[in-house]
Amino acid sequence: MTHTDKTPFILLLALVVLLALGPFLPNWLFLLTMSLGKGLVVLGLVVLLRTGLVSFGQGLYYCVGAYAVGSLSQFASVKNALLLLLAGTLVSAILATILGFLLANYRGIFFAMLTLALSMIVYGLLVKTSALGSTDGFNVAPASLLGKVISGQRNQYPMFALACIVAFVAAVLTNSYLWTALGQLSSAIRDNEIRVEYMGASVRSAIHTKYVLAGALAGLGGAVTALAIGHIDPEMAYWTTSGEFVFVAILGGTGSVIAPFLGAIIFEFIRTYAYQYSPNTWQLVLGTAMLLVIIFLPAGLWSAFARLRRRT
Amino acid sequence: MAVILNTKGLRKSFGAVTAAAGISIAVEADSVVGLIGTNGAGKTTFVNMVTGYLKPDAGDIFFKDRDISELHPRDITRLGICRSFQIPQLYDSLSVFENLVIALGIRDRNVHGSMLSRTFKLVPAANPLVVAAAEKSMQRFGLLEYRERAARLLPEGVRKLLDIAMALISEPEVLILDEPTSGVSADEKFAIMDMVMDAVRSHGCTVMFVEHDMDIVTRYAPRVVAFYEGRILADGKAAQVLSDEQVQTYVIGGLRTLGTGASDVSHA
Amino acid sequence: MTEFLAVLVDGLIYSSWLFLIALGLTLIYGVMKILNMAHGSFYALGAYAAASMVGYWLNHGHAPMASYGILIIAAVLVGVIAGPLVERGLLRFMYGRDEMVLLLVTYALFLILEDVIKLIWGVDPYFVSEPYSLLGTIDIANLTYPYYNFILVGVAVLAGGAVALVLQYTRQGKLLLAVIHDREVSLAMGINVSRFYLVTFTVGTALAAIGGALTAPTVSVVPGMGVEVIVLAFAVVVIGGLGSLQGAALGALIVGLVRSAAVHYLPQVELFCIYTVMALVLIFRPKGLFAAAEVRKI
Amino acid sequence: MQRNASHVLRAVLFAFCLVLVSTMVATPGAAQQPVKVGVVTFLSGAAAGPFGVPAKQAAEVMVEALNAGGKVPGYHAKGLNGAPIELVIIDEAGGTTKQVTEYRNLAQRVDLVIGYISSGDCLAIAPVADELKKLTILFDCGTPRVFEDASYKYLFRTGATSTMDNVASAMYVVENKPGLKKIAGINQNYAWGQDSWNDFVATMKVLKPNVEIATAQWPQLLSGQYGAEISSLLSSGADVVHSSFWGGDMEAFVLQASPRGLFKKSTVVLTCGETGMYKLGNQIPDGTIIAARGPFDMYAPDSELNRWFRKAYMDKFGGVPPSYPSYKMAQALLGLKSAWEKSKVQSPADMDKVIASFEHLTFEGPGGKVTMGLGKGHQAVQGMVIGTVKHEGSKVTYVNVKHYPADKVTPPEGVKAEDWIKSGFKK
Repeated sequence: MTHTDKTPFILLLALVVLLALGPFLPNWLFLLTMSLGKGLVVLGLVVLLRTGLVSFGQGLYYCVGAYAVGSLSQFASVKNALLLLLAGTLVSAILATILGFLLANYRGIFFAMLTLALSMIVYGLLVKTSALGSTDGFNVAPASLLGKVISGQRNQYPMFALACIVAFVAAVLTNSYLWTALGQLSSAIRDNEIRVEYMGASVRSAIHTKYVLAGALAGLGGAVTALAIGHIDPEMAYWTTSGEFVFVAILGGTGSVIAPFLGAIIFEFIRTYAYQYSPNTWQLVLGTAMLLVIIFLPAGLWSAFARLRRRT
Repeated sequence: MAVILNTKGLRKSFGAVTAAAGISIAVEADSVVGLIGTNGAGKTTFVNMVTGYLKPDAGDIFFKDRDISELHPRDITRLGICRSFQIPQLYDSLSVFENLVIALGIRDRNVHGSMLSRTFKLVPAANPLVVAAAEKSMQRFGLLEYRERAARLLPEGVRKLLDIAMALISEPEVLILDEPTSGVSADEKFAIMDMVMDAVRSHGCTVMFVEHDMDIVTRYAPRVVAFYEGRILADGKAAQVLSDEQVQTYVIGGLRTLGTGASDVSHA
Repeated sequence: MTEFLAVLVDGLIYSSWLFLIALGLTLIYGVMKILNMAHGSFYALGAYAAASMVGYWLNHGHAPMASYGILIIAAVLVGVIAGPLVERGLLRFMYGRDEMVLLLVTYALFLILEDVIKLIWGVDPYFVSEPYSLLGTIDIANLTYPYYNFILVGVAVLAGGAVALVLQYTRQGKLLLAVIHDREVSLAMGINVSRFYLVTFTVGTALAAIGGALTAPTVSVVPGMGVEVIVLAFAVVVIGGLGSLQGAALGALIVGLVRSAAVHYLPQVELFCIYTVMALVLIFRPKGLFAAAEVRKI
Repeated sequence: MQRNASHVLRAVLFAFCLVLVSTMVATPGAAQQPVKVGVVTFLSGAAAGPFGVPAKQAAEVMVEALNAGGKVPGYHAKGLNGAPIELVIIDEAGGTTKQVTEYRNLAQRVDLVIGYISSGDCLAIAPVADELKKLTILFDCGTPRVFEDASYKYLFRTGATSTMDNVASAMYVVENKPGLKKIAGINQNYAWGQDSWNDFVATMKVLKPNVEIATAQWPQLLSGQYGAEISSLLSSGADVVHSSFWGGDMEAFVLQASPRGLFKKSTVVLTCGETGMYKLGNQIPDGTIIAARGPFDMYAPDSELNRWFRKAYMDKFGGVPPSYPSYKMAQALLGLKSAWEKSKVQSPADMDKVIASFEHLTFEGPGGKVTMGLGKGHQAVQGMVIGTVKHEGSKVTYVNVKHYPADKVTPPEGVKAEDWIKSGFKK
């Protein structure tokens, strides 16, 4: 594992390609933007998965990030896209820091279930808040950047470009984090917590940090989604949403920070086609696709790409 | 010589079983001490208490006159007491090199303050210093040929070595080895101990090791402490302790049934 | 006072309903370490099978009383058909994979079954309310309850008791406990683990189906009826401690009583109460009420 | 070439007849390009059975008849100005995030969209419709917020809001049980249930200021088990129990509550009761107050159009009568047809003309007259009808049926429903 990590260059390449191709596939821009938003959440999940932790409650931060954006533009009429994204990320990070003190003690299925319970409680709170439209949620006004309205426009490109750049930055930072000693602790903790403690590192604080990172990324993903969709509702915190993120994480694989975005994009495309061409049995199609991946690509779609790269 | 590690009346019981009934040992700096005793005599419990894995029910542990009996393993490690394990505790899915790099990454944090502040400047696997240190350690313990092999795929002897190598990474002042040669073939065991001792000598370090193998004990431990049912049966020069009558009957007798070359001891 | 009695009765009825569903889930987890997302789909399958079979029976003017038997038969059929099909046909290729992967396999299965059910029965509701009112009603705390509700309680107690007895007193049961305790050792001891997996999964599936079949007369059997019960059952099982029988019972009882108390005294909080209970229990007992014992690592 | 000529000939003849029978003129040539209509409705999940599929089936019946031409009373012209209608149907399940995505994909493939049962979806789709400049007709969702919070150019709703359901139910209850003192409610714990209950209570407070609320139950959506709730309703001693339950939840509630005598103890109002009536049949006790979210199904006028619609629907789907979602879908399609032909457009290209003539349009549906009277002419208003169940032998009939004219149960332009109710229905 000597540090010959090409990931940042691949990411940069991907960014350039996406930005360049964007104008030529206007019909797919929205779908791609959504995938990137989802990919950000899943990226955080991957950090946890590498540590051997599965959160069934990332929807909580996804939703909180989105609601932070929505409320700010609704009640404080903040319109600056970057500001909104930042806010969404921060609010989620803060919440994750608080809950992290509790969750850092949990492992395995109990970690999963406690995260699920917490997100469902938030879901309940939002359903009860008719001021925020209960389950109907409310619309997010178009946001602007450099004095130019970028979301809620017929032309999706600006929003798409923003999502690309945000995703790129997040991916690169996360990647370099994963290479640091603290990042490397992930697999160590997954393999053997006792040894980690006996080497003189605190498993608890390491997990806490990772949880906050995952929360922040989920918040960012939620914020991007809120801007792109222009509407938010409590469904974002419902357990099925979180389940979908885990699904995409496994689909993509945890081998690289690129995997989550790959997984998200492919997932969105499968689902859209299933929706359009077998409206009565799209769940069947989705489930089957999922099984095939789990059976034939145990390490996720990424493993297939990794293999190709090794060949070439 | 100065006492570096000093335990006073350590007691620990699990339900009805008393694993430590008042253990008091004073260890001088740079000495080598062998702990012997049959299974269940309380050796590992003692080690676990000294390293903070178990909290003693009563008694104190002093490291350089500082009471460490309430500390976590990580704090004790940072103070300079490291250990290896009876069953090697490794990062099984990672390669030998990765195991060591992670160990070094943590050491750097312990040596140089905040992990984040430092590690964002430094990606261990990319840092020549770290790589050099890892390679030095691999070379010293003959692990180079296994550099890229996942720990779970290593032969038991090599796992032992890696386990010890990781314990030594942070150059502790006190090194505690829990049965370093158990599960290792007879022809490997001396080699292992020699490597460990060389490594230790390269920087001054106190060594305490739990052993069933009397050959190892007699060859490497000038001082021996014999455990029996949570008590210290005898403590002193190896020759005396091993020839002690009670030790012969309760400890070595018990061990002979294990057939760990106790026969040699008779004409030791 | 009468209201308090009502809380107890309603809570008890709801608890037994929960327990019937959670029992199979916790059994499957205990033995196979699979948290079965498709459990809700088997519940729905049971409901649909029961609804259409009983419907057929009554439409042909047969004795209504027999419909209770048919409910159970329908459920058992679902169990012995769907259970082995899924376990042999899919799950057994997955053993040894990570718990989370298995969770996702069953999630995929859940998605597939949702549509399979729709393809078989369509989206229109099915009713078989006859068995519900057939036995008449009884007044408790000056409230009217159909006797059927207490049949549900009876079946729940019976099912739980049966499983407990089998585990405690039969040889097979003891072997199963060994498998639950340590799969590797059991394998080494030459226990035919894969057979136990098959049996366990079939029984678990049948239990879910029975839960659905007995619910069918009280509801309108519609698509998606399985979704809501999954997470409920999860909550119950986690509160009790995964894989623990008495845990599931206690968990069901707690959730049932808390919910019915909420409905009677504080309807506004009904939505949260289950998850709050789950969170609180996990905060104070991180591995649930009946946690499996930890083994010493070093 | 030969073919083409014959086409023209036929079209001219056809047009000539049309001139005689109606003012709608289908001019030749362009009239053959099919108009693609996207239909979004629940095909899976709990809402598919009661709403989604009946709506979809209605769309199929209507389009078949309209394309054939000369079948639908009052709408004799083929398709839309002679252009056949082609349906593209997708599932509404999966939440707003997914729906906005699917709406955008759909918009690329169709000329206009009719759909949406969930209020959340309607609110989310609304701004996107204007963004994409795609004519979008909401046919069923109930929340008044759509046109109260904002106004749109490309968005229309041919169904009335849920306000009138609960306002009218409250009026009906007060007229028929003047002595009532206590009311109770059981509503699903989500926006629809909350809004319905709030409107009902607000109206009650205006009509009977001293009415007491015995209990308000909030079971989770699709929970299916209402034992404790029913106990609490029984012991509350309420004269009237209000519920906006729909689909499986409503049916389960009836099945569980009636053996326990809730329907004997109190009068139960089911504002969405109609969808379950046909299947529930005798399960539904006498004296239950049933609404159909408008003048639909059993409350529909005995018009030629309605008779035709019921017959066509039942013939196609094995004798199952159309329920209110079917009526509302038919209404949406007929609204579209009226607007389209009023604007005399030849191709979907000049959609703006259609929109212009859709605004403030008045047209006939199987449920009677519909006026696009609110939301600057984009929101339909319609009268409300409520009745009480009475069994005649094995047959379910509805007695004491009351009609409420639109202006009595809907707020005036620019006034939010809840403010209007609180103001005591000021005009």
